[in-house]
Amino acid sequence: MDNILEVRDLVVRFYTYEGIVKAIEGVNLQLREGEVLGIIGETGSGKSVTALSILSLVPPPGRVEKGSVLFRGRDGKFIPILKLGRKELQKIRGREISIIFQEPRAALNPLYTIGDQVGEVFLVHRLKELCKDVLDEINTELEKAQGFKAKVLSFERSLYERMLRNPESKVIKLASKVPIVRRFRNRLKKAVRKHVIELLRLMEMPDPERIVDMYPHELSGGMQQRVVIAMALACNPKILIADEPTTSLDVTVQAQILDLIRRLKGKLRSSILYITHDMGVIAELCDRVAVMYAGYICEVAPVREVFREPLHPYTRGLLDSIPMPGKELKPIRGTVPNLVNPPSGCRFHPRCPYAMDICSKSVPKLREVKKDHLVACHLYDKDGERS
Amino acid sequence: MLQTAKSTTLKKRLEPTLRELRFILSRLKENPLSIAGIAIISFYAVLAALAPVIAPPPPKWRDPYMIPRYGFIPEPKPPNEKLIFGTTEGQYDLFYGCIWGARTAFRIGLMVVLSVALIGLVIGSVSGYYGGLVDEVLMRLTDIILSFPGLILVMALVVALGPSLDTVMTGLILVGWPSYARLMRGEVLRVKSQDFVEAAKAVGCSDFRVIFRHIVPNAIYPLLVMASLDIGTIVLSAAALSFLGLGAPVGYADWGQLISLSRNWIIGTPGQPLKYWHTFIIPGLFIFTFVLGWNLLGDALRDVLDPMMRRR
Amino acid sequence: MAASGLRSYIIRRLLLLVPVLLGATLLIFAVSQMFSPVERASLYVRDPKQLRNIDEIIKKYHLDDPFFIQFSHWLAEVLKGNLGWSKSVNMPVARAIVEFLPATAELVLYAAPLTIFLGIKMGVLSATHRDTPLDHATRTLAIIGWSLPSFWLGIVLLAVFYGVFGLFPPGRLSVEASIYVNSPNFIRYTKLNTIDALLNGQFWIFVDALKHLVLPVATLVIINIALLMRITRSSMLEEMSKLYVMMARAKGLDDKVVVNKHVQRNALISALTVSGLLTASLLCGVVITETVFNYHGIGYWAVHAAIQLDIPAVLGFTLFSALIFVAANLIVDIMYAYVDPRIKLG
Amino acid sequence: MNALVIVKNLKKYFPVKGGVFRTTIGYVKAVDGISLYIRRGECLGLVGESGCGKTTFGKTVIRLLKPTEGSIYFDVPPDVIERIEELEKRNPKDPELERLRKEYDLATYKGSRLKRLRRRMQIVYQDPSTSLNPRMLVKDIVGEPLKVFKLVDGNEVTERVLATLERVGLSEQHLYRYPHEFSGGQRQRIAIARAIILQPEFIVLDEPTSAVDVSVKAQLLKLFKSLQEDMKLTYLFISHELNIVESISDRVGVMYLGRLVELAPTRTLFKKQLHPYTEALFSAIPIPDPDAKKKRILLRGNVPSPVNPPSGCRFHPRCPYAMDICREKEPPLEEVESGHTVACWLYAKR
Repeated sequence: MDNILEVRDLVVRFYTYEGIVKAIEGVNLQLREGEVLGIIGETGSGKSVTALSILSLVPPPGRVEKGSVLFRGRDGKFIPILKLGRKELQKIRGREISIIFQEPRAALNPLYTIGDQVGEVFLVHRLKELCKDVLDEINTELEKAQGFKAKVLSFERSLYERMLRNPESKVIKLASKVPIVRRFRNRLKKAVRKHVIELLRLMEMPDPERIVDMYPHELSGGMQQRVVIAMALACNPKILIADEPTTSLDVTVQAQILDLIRRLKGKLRSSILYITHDMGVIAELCDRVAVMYAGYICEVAPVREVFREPLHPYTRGLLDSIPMPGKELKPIRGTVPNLVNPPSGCRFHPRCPYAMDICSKSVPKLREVKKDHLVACHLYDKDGERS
Repeated sequence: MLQTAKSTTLKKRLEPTLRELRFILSRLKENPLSIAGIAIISFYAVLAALAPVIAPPPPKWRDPYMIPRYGFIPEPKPPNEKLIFGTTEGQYDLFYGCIWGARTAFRIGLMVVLSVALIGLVIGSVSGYYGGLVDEVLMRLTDIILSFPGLILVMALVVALGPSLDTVMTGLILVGWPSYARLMRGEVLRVKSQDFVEAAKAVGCSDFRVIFRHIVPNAIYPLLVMASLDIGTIVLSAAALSFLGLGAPVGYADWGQLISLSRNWIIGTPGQPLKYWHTFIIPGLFIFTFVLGWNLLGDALRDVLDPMMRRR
Repeated sequence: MAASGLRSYIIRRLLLLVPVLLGATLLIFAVSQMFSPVERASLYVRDPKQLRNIDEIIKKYHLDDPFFIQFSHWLAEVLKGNLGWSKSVNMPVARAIVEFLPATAELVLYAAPLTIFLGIKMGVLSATHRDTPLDHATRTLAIIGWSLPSFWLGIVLLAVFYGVFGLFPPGRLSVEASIYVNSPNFIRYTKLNTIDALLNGQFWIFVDALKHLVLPVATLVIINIALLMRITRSSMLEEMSKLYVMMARAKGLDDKVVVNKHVQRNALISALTVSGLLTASLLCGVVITETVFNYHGIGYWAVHAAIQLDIPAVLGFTLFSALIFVAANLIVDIMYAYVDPRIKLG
Repeated sequence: MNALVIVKNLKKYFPVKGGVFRTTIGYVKAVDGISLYIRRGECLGLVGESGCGKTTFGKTVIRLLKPTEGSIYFDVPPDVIERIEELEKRNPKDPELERLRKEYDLATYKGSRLKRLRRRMQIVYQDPSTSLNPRMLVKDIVGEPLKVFKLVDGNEVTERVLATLERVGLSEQHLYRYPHEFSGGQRQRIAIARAIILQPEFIVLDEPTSAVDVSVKAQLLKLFKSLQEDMKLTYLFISHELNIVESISDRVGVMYLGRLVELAPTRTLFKKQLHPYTEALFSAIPIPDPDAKKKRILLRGNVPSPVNPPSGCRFHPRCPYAMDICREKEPPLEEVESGHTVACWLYAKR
């Protein structure tokens, strides 16, 4: 399988009053076509920051210091996302790569209706298709129309043709502001609305015709998250990044959303980068797993291997921390380090039961120790390779 | 032995507080505007403290706040070697007035702000914590006072009480406390809903302890920021009333009053349009920089205290 | 459900006005109680001739009776539109308000939109260019504008632009213009000089009136702009840090659209809620500015009344300004309820 | 049966204000008639989704909230309980019953009696970043209960605080620090220290592991277990994390919309859920094992509003097995197997 996304040597730091938070230190990650890659990690592991970096959305005071994010476009060429200009980036965001967040309520603008907010995606990325649809509609109407009505229709047609040629056109912008003339947009609005309703229906929302006109606060958390997913999937993106989309939801609602994501994945054939701290969700949904700790990736492997043969001591500790009947609970000692002054060498060494001298001195590299199974730990260093 | 044990405990106890203060200071130091603010305020503090040395009142002068005058003709005299700021209308010594005016400004600003902040703190806390009828009555009272544009109500009060500096201060206090009470009430409500307040009740704390040990320390920062930003505004209001002739009596060392004296001399003589510039430019600069100093400090304080609250 | 929620919100808001207005009048009346019955008598008369029989007035309006009986009589008079006699201008207070209001209205007509427009614009610019020189410059200017004593600013502007350059004179109109305006050839439709001048086709009067307006309007704008700018900036910054903004960018929206559509609408709602404050601060500013520029509006009248201890005028003006302020806040609240869909549930 | 806590028909309603005059237009029935008992030394788990009233129940039991109705008996001799039950059956207005309730029923307590109660029952909250006063030092936070009850003097406070901190895995160096200087897990330990310093008998643990990281959850869980053994504590463990509840509780109750729908010993319940809601809830939890393929029951719709709960069985609009009677009558909570009680018409004797 081919990689559709590659993250290379990513370094992200946050310049806060407390000091420089070294959130991500050299992350390498490959997302393959059609797979679900899970990223698991605790607070401060850098999993969310990784997600945001992929879309070049790291908020200030954060800065991407180093590294690149390569996305394989429709023509098969890799596009360096972090080097793109504003306009090119906008063409990727929401169309090729989408993201959904943990708090659906906060991710929706309280002042616009669901229809407005979902429709925006169509207007930004699929304006041309919409224009064509509207033009077809106008042309059929024109055949029957006469007199004044025909004039209005042909005027509208000229506007839509212009919009099709150049969506940024000044004439269109002006016409959208002039009263009465502005009404030509109603057709576009109607077309968008139709698409939004269709999309909401795909999200298995009850009564989409009513929901389009509702405001976010009128919906429950689960419904809000469906709206956010709808926005993300509106353009059938190649990659969906899901940043803990069910964490703020109740378990029964979480089950509904997970089920929805699983089924949509089959339908839309997107690759999914699924970020969570819940081992259960990973087990249910993912093909491969990357385990992150304090800004590093410590292990990447197919999901079964992570659960059956975890190699990194942290992964093992994580699995042993899950209470299971008939199994002794073995928590990891200590706490997650402060990323302003992270431990030297392997950042896990102060909590690691197998820590050696070298662990506090040098950062272990992520290497393939078995087929398709990568780990960053000095326990698996081959002799002579220590640096 | 016991003594040293106690002192080390005290040291340990104060350590985190000091660390916090150092953090605030270091943040303030990063911001050039706040340094400017602190410098201006310190400058005026020195000026006010040393007023009797810098501008000694004439011997046997009864009230040092009354500006000595050199004659009675109305036309102001320009700055000269003896009177470095010159005189204003009625030959009042402008330099003396400006120096002693710093004392007046500090007195008005600090007295009024401390009073309104204290009243607002108590009323806001009680109102927010107990809620119910007490809250309803107190908040309607603030509604009533806040339904007037502040300065205009103060003006009416001053007219009713008889114009003087004291009534100006009384008026500013009577009109000023409701905004503090409102702010404090809102903060108390916010803090009250947090678990640690309930946890305090769960371990058996009394209402008094809950309010003053748990709620107020967590609710007071916005009040402090508002107070520091308000000192300048209050000095401006008092100066405006003095300017309108409703504050300090003529001849009193008050900056607003000094500007009021210059009103007939704004336009100079033909050919010399700015002949009497010193009468309004000098006291005006005093007010302006004084207020600017407090506003800079207040602004910086808000920026510093804000991320600190977010940090938790 | 939503509509009925909005209606009950507005009804509730209107009902809340009753105790507030009652309290405000009570407060004003309590202030008046600091004067002797003889002084207070002028609160009730419509004509100074009545003051010759002061005892009669004291008796008629129960000025020696207990507080609340007096209050009810006074309130009845106020509701009838009788606010007493203003000795400083020799006319009833109510008429004085009507006489002086147009001048002030004209001042506010120019100052308010300018303040709002520039304040919001500067706030938005400052927020979108956070921590750039532009931001620092706007913020510094705002702090300076906010620290300037309005009366002093007025004086300095007057000394420079009128004294040195002879450009913008104080007052409301020049002598010639004033004569023409008061002549029968000139129909005073609105009593706002600039508008009436245009309606009468007298362009020179328009220019004349405008010249007189420049400095007071500039003073009001400079003093008040800081408030709005700061509020707009901070609410913009707060909104910009919210998740829905990141979501909008993640959807592929242009940063400009994100700011103009998503952020600004939310931020302006918070700015809207404080525009009530702006009304208050304009009203206070008018008092000082009109005095400095010798501009005969309602604030000028109030200050001169205050100096002459013209009690009915001061109290009448205070009550009037409270009414304006309360009404402004009411309008703001209702607009807020219309703009923000969330409030309808409350 | 040696019950430490007995709750009878407990109700807690919160008024909903609305309309023009902000009058009460309804009630959120957060807890709507719950009866259960907690044995001395056991851990009773309470699970349910957000808004089901489990936290309100916990807070009402230790009287941080005043119940709208019902009784709470804490450490009452069995003969007194018997007497009360007898009187209740015979004549609910008996003066003796009233006297006994005043004496023993926590629901009637006020003022100083309530304060004395605080020494014996404590609570640990979900989010330690809000349950610790950010302006107090750790020593003062943990030592506050001692000061409030004036149990020991100055120096001894420090000693007791230190001993307690060490018991929960912190040390002397943490005494003079502010909460924000700690990680989530450490903060929760501070909160636990505050709860146990008065050596209470009963602790409500209100989702104490929900806000911390996976690796820390396990640490806390171990701590809770060892504290329970050492101090002979009785727990009410409220959580929505089933695997956590499973590992610590002796018995587990399931709540839905203010009602208890099922209660059984942990083993029994995790092997076999009787109530359709419990079944769906348990099936919704993702299992951390990629090979564990299981049947998932997806519920329709959302939890209804507790202001207007559905008639009859509150679960019926979402229940896959709903019958006519479910819409009409509320099912009673009945014991269907030994120790396994359930409120569902599928099992009730009609």
